[in-house]
Amino acid sequence: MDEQSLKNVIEAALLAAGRPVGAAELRELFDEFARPELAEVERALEQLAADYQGRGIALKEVASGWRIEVRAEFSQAVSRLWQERPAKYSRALLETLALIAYRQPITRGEIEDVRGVAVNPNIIRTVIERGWVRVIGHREVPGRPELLATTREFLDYFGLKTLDDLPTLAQLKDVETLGVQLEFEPQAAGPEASDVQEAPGAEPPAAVAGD
Amino acid sequence: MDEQSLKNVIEAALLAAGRPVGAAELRELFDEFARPELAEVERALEQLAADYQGRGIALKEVASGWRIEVRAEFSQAVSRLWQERPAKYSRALLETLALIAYRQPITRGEIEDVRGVAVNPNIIRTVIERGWVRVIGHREVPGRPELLATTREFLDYFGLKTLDDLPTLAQLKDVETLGVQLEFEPQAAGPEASDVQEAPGAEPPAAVAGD
Amino acid sequence: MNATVPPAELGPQQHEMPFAIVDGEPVTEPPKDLYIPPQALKVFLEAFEGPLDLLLYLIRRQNLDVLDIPIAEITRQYLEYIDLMRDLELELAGEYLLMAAMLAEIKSRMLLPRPASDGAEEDDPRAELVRRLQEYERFKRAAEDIDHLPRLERDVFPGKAELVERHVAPLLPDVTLKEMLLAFKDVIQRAAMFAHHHVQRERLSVRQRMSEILLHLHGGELIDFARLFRVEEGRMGVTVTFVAVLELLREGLLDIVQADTFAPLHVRAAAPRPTPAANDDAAPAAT
Repeated sequence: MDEQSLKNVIEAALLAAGRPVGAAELRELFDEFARPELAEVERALEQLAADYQGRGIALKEVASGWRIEVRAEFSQAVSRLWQERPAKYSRALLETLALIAYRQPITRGEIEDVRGVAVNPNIIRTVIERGWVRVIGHREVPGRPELLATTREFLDYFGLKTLDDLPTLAQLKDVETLGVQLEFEPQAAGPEASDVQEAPGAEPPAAVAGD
Repeated sequence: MDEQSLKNVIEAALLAAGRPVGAAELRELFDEFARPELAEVERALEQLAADYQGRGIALKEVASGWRIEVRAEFSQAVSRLWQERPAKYSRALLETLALIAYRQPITRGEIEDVRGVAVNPNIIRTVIERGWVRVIGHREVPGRPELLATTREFLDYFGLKTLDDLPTLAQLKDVETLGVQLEFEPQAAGPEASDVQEAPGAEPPAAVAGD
Repeated sequence: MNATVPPAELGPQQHEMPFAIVDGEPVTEPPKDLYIPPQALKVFLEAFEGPLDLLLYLIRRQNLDVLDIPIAEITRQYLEYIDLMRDLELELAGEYLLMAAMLAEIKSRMLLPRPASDGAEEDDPRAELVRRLQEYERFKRAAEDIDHLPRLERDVFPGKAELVERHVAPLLPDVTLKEMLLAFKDVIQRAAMFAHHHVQRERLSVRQRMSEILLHLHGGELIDFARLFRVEEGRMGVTVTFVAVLELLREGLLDIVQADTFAPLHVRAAAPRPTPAANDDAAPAAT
């Protein structure tokens, strides 16, 4: 058996196995009349490892044999194959975010007053980490609670130029019909879309804000 | 991104995924600022396929995308890695599957009409559990029977890109010519002809009785 | 297989019996006295996928064409197999008996003399059977074809490489503006804030400007009051800023400082007020 065929069988077997395979077991894959020596198998493995230099994969010897791995430098990109669809944000988060947008600057206590329930600190942390909300000061009352306000990123994400593009409370009463109309709007040209004024409830651009 | 890195990420991803991956999904693996065009991904796939010439593996496109598989000439050696024989499927299951594949969407009753026997519910369950078949609706007739269709996994499993890649279904002969005595099958000319002659359509092939 | 004396109950049909492969070779010429073990026969008969399959076998075995079935002969052979299945106590699907009845009916119709006048138009009584046989045979072939396709697990082995380190950065949920607005509408309705019509008239740009000014003052330094205004924003912008400053003052978030009469006005974030020593009191009282 020539070297190339030997390497080919070994490569095919290591990739198909889905587990590490030892040199002796690799040798057993060949028909008796064509079975290579163990040393030949080992030499082929070395050559295969050399072939994989500068490639997306690498040949590595672990306790139970040889296996082909994704090179560490590519694992970040490859990991995206398993990126899960995210869970939806809770109702509580959306209400909190809306209150910060409409009533800013606002403290957590004031949000709680309107919502009638305690605001989970995780919610505030989530919207801050997302870049939509930030602390812009403290209210000078006992406890100096943080004052929360929306950010430029918040406006960008929702395709708004200014907070004035949000519907007024009066318009909000008809938000269902508002939304129906909006779904027929042509997709806004870009994040800075100038027609946002006409469409105060425009759907945000599909793209996820950079993280 | 240079061509080699592009190929490397694609190779690593296809080998890590454990399932076929489409060109669009491969493209999404790259950071936004370094994301290649779809055409570049496709070119890289072509190059990868060319790189694999004369190697132990091959790049193949199936219904849900691209996968790297062992070249047919090495599959026998590689199959020695596993002790168990692969599952065999009964004729009843294969005939049912063929009817669903060629006649979809189809109800169980329609399958029974063609096969002339009741379909064992286990067969339907098996093909659904294997992910080859799914219920895509109901026929609006009394009883609202389920409409069955094949999935992309079915095509993937059998190495097909689309349903059009299924072997051509034999032509129906004209019933008008009824009464015309034909000595032999006209289609007995193909490469499979020899088996047919020995046991003309007689299944099980083991049983050919003389008169 | 050993040749022995045939059991009496199988005697009459014996020359018809097919049997299984022996040492990989199909046996086509059975010696007259060859004994077929009932198990082998059973396996053979059980292998039929129903009456159409059995009929196709009978037709093919004699190299006959589906389009020209000698119906009397085929019916006779079919019934013999049915009897055999019964004798072997095979589970006989009702479809086999249905087919027997159909064959008998076709046979009787073919025996009847056809009227000379409209004979040309009359369908061959076998037509429906032929159609079904052909249709079934197509899919029987298709099933074999599918079985021959190279398939995963048996013929095709996909390549897999180990991904040692998986970093899964979770994607963040998307939110539509509409979702947020609906949530806001609910919370406002719950809080019965629609009643306050001054809220309805409130310009959100004032709120936004309030946030911007506060952010500007976040460092704590004094800022020239005039620098809060931008001429290029026009009268509307200036008004918004002015209302925002007044609102910040009203809410106690901003101090205006003037060192002297007619000296420039300065603004700064409200200074911390003296708080009670016991900070515990500052916590909102829970009830």
